[in-house]
Amino acid sequence: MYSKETLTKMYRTLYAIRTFETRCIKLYRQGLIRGYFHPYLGEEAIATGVCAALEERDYIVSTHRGHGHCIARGAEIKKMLAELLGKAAGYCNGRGGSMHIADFSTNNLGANGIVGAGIPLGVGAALGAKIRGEDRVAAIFFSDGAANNGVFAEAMNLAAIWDLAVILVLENNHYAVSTPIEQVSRSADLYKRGLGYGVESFAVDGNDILEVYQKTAAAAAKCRDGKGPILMEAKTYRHTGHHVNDPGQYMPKETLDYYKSKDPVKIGRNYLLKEAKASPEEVKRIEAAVEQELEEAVQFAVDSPAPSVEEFLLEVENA
Amino acid sequence: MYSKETLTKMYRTLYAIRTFETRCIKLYRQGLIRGYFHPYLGEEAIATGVCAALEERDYIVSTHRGHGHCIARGAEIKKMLAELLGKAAGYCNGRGGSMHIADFSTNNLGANGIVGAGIPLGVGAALGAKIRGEDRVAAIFFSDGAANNGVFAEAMNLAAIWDLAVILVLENNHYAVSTPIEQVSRSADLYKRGLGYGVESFAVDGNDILEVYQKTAAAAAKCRDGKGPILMEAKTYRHTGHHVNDPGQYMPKETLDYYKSKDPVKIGRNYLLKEAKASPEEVKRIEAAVEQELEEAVQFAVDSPAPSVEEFLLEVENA
Amino acid sequence: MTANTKTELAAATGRNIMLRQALNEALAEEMRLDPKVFVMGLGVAERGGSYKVTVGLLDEFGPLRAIDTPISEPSFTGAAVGAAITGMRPVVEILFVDFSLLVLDQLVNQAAKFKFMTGGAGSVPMVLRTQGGVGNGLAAQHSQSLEAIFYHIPGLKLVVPSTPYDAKGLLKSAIRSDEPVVFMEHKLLYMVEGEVPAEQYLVELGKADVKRSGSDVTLIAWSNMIPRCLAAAEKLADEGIDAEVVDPRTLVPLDKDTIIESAKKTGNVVIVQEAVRRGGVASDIASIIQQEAFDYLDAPIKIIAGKNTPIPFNLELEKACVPQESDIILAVRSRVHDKG
Amino acid sequence: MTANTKTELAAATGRNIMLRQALNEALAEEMRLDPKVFVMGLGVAERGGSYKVTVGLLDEFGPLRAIDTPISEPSFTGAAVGAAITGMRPVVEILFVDFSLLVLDQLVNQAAKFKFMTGGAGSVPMVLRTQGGVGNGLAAQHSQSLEAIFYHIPGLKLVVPSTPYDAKGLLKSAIRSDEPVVFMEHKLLYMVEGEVPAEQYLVELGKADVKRSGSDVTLIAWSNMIPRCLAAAEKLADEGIDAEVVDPRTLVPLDKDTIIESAKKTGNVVIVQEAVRRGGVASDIASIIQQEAFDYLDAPIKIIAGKNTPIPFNLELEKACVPQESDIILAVRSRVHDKG
Ligand SMILES: Cc1ncc(C[n+]2csc(CCOP(=O)(O)OP(=O)(O)O)c2C)c(N)n1
Ligand SMILES: Cc1ncc(C[n+]2csc(CCOP(=O)(O)OP(=O)(O)O)c2C)c(N)n1
Ligand SMILES: [Mg+2]
Ligand SMILES: [Mg+2]
Repeated sequence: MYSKETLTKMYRTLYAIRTFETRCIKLYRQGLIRGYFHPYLGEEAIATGVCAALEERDYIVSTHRGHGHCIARGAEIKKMLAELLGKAAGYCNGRGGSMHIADFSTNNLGANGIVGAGIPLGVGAALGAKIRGEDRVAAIFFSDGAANNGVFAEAMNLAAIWDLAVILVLENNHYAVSTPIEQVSRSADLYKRGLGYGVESFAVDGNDILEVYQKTAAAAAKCRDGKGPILMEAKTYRHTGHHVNDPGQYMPKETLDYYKSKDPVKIGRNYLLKEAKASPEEVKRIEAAVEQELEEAVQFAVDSPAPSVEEFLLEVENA
Repeated sequence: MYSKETLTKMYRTLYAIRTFETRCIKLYRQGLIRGYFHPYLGEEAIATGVCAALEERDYIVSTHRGHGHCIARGAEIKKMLAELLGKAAGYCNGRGGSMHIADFSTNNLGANGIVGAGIPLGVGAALGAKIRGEDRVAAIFFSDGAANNGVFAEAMNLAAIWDLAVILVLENNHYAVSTPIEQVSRSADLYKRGLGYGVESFAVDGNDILEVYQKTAAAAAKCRDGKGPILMEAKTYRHTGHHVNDPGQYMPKETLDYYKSKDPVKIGRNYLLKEAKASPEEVKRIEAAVEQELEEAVQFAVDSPAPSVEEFLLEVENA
Repeated sequence: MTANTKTELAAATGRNIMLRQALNEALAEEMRLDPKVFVMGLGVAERGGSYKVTVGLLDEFGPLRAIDTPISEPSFTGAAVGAAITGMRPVVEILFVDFSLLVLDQLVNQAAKFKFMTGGAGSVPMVLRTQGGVGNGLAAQHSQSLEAIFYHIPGLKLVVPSTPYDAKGLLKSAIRSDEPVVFMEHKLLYMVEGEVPAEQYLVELGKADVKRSGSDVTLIAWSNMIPRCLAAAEKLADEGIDAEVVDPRTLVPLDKDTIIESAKKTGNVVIVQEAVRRGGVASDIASIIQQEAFDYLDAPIKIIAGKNTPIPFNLELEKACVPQESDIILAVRSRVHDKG
Repeated sequence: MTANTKTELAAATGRNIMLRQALNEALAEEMRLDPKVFVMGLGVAERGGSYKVTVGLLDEFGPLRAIDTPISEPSFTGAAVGAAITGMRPVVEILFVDFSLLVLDQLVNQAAKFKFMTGGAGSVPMVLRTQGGVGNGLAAQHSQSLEAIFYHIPGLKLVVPSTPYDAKGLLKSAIRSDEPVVFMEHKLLYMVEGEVPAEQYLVELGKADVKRSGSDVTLIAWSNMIPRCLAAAEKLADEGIDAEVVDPRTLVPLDKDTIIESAKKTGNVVIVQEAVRRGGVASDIASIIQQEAFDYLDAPIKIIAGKNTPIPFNLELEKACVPQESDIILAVRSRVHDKG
């Protein structure tokens, strides 16, 4: 049984990610956001469930599809938006953009523009914690495509031989851009790759917030016991193409419909209504609050100043 | 049942590798061979058994511990020795040395100084054959240490998704230099890593020439049927340290003794004597012939001229 | 038939196509001519490539010669090397030159050295197509100019085309080369149009092209800095400064003769490079010129290059990091003043 | 306390140790001072390193701070980056610089850019120790000099010590640096002995050292080319040619002032580099000098460098590929003749 508070918090996050991405796509179409933008739409339950099961002191490592991880970890929406708009008030002073947001205040070690490159970074964070004798778990997010980068196997093995507190969260959304996982792996059950390395590995329904939460909580407990690493494959599907400008025509309609019928946000709302007996009005209030914070953040980002070119050049000279 | 001819041929190869390495170590001590030298002593049955089961048109990819693979594939001993001595008559005109011998006349695509780097090369050779519609298998030799290079997992997966005629021959001699496999893998049964990638994988006794031969023959047949790739882990042990100057004190005496009691050359000799009913005299004649060829090759290599520095510099200028 | 500017113009039939189409034609033509040629990379087959360079190759040549790969750059590049060693002519695409940092073992330790290490017995006729430079807000891991890395490696050829005509003719020559070639495209040039003759032609590797001849100053540049130099040269002409613009087109082999000749003629050299100044190719070209044309130089060779920083996301900051037309104009002006 | 040649001599207590021991002392001292410092790499713990640089660290600091790794260079380098981001100070060993080509994504795309990409919020205080250069018959994949690659990357510092004294003081400064540092050792220098004071000291990054002062010609070199230049300088002295030998000690940051000053003084510069000529650091230094000291140069800057080829196995061929003492002497002689 979950407390109403827990389910409320989770739903708030699910809804925050959903509305953030939806709103940002509008901003992108308006030309206010430039460069790369990989929406997390349809995968919200993974970041939300995983992060809800972690402690503040734990680390997460994100990906190029990283807004959801940021928000679930508690990032400030307005600093995220400011970054996406390339403003000085953004998480990276406008220097990183969507693919490079990191938030050390929430131990989010950052997104990455190189698919798979974050996996060893997270293993190193866990290694450092072990050396310092600190009880910290590192949850490393990555997707099916990254599982074909050799560092996945290498880094998982490092975590295994050093018994590191690492949760490898494989967000299997079944595509790397337009390439279906079936075309680049004999088995779409990527968790099986962990078994040969002696790593406890399993799959979960990535659209079910509570299943993700439970399995992550159990995995984190094992990691704190020195029984890590753990490979958790969360099955999911994108609601959009790979990036904002990808119509995603290669995604079969029936599959997309199936996953949309299992919309993680809807599922989360139902848990709140049924399990926690929240009233529709309560849910509306939560949603309204999220939307208001988002609009304020958009205003903040739009109004806030761009970084100074002069200061930048000065800094480069003195580097 | 094996024909006497087959068992004779195999024993000849086992003995040729054994005497080649032993003799070269002497030459190394005399300062006639310089640079790196990684003896294949104790692993002779793997190269011999695998290559005996392949067709001439098949490819092999070798390693830094590659003399055995060369010889088993039918390389000319005198060109190998000339190369080890850095002479112009060597396989690489004295430019490659022990770690870079390739022999295209036997479809041996070469040794490699970068551990693991040969694995994708072999996969590419098999890919090319498939594109050309040729029936060729690529047998890729590598050892336990290389299985921790990410290209092992990546390249095995490429071979799997493209159903390539590749036999991954993992020579598990239990060490990467002085690092025991148990220290860098939770399971010493490295073949298990193939299972998660949907690759048929198994282990064999790498010191038993006939087991290696049989399993390779079956694997090659499957590959020719389009049922590749196959991961074959051959368990073995070095009789020496990692290289000529490594006393290998870290190798436990009892383990070393155990494997020496399963000496692949002795086992091969027994097969020849018992299975093929060869007489001790016949065996002696085989050995004498091998030794004579080796001594002639040594003479050839010692007497043959060094490459011309002038010609080399001229070539570099015009490159 | 190999070509230079004059024959280019002669050959040109008024047919204007985009650089990415020129590359596509080069690939299709070579694949028709030689069954050993095949392409592989991320999304090159079904998607036709992220920049549409390989569109249609899957349909015409089938899945064995237009191969989509997993995100396993080191290994599919290594597989290309292995295929090349055994007689194929692979054209591998590495989506961004930033990702080529994943494949340098296979490219530098294997491909570039294989022929040498095997005493000339082996060869690696492969092309690694990749794409670099600053785009529009792609940030630090998708905007690098890394030609200097390949330039330093014996055994690699390096092509850096600036026009559709050059791109097509050079890619065809690269595919026919028996040594590994790194073919560096620029993300901002794919949709640039230029004249490309209908009939087949080659552009020889190692021949520079004087894109504009002039007498006062020599501008040396390549890839996306060429259009900027040409635009700057036109503006400078209005001020009475006559700039020559030399495009090496291939950095390895480098056409030193054409470069030195121009330097001796004008006595005044400005090298324009998008990559960061420190350790860039411009420095090497400058070191060659000062050695070969020392007594002809009226002033030190000037290098205009990218700033010494990763590329920022913000568009204004990004712009400030790489040479713009105005930077070139200012530099040449001050240079001509220094002289007089 | 930071040091230069004078204080070096002052500090030196007649204690001669090998360069590898000097490095070992630097590591042990910094590990004692700062629990965040740890070493990892192939065989660095139980074996004490293939070149014995990390001997004894496992015994003193235990398996959590002296870590043996699998042959997974990309990932243990990436793990070092991740540890550094979260507060540790890793010292990673990549056995040969040739293998560093496996880790450039983690080093260049991650470590070098992380601070910048995060708007200064993050930092990566790590040292990547590696080892390069020609040895004795180690052939093409174990003999490269690749400093030019790191030199070109904004965000990386680059150290190339030539003496035990410098090696120790520079490694300690590198470990204390808050930015990633590539520390390039030379395989032929590990057993070279030199004076190293017993008390602790630092050598600041970015300060060149004039290893020999002279008036006729400036020799600029680093790493294993320094002993050769010094030996050549002694022979040249007998002929009445007084050579100055400048050792930048760190290529990033580069002490341009000391280099330019010496160039202006002698008007005659020879740069000696083991790496291949094309695209090497020597070219960049030459391009800087011709820019900053144009009017002081009596002759073009001469570069003596490695031949444009992979390194062959045969010892005579190998020798012919990299600058020898005699090559330096000949070059300087002809240069001084050119002048007079
Ligand atoms: C090493 C590397 N190769 C290629 C790319 C280009 N790229 C960006 S995102 C992407 C797809 C990644 O697929 P996956 O890992 O499944 O993540 P998803 O987009 O599904 O979240 C690719 C190929 C890259 N950024 N890095
Ligand atoms: C990528 C890489 N890392 C490190 C080395 C140094 N090295 C040479 S041989 C060797 C051990 C290889 O172990 P394994 O793969 O088990 O082969 P074996 O020596 O047992 O035949 C190492 C670490 C190398 N050559 N390449
Ligand atoms: Mg995916
Ligand atoms: Mg081994």
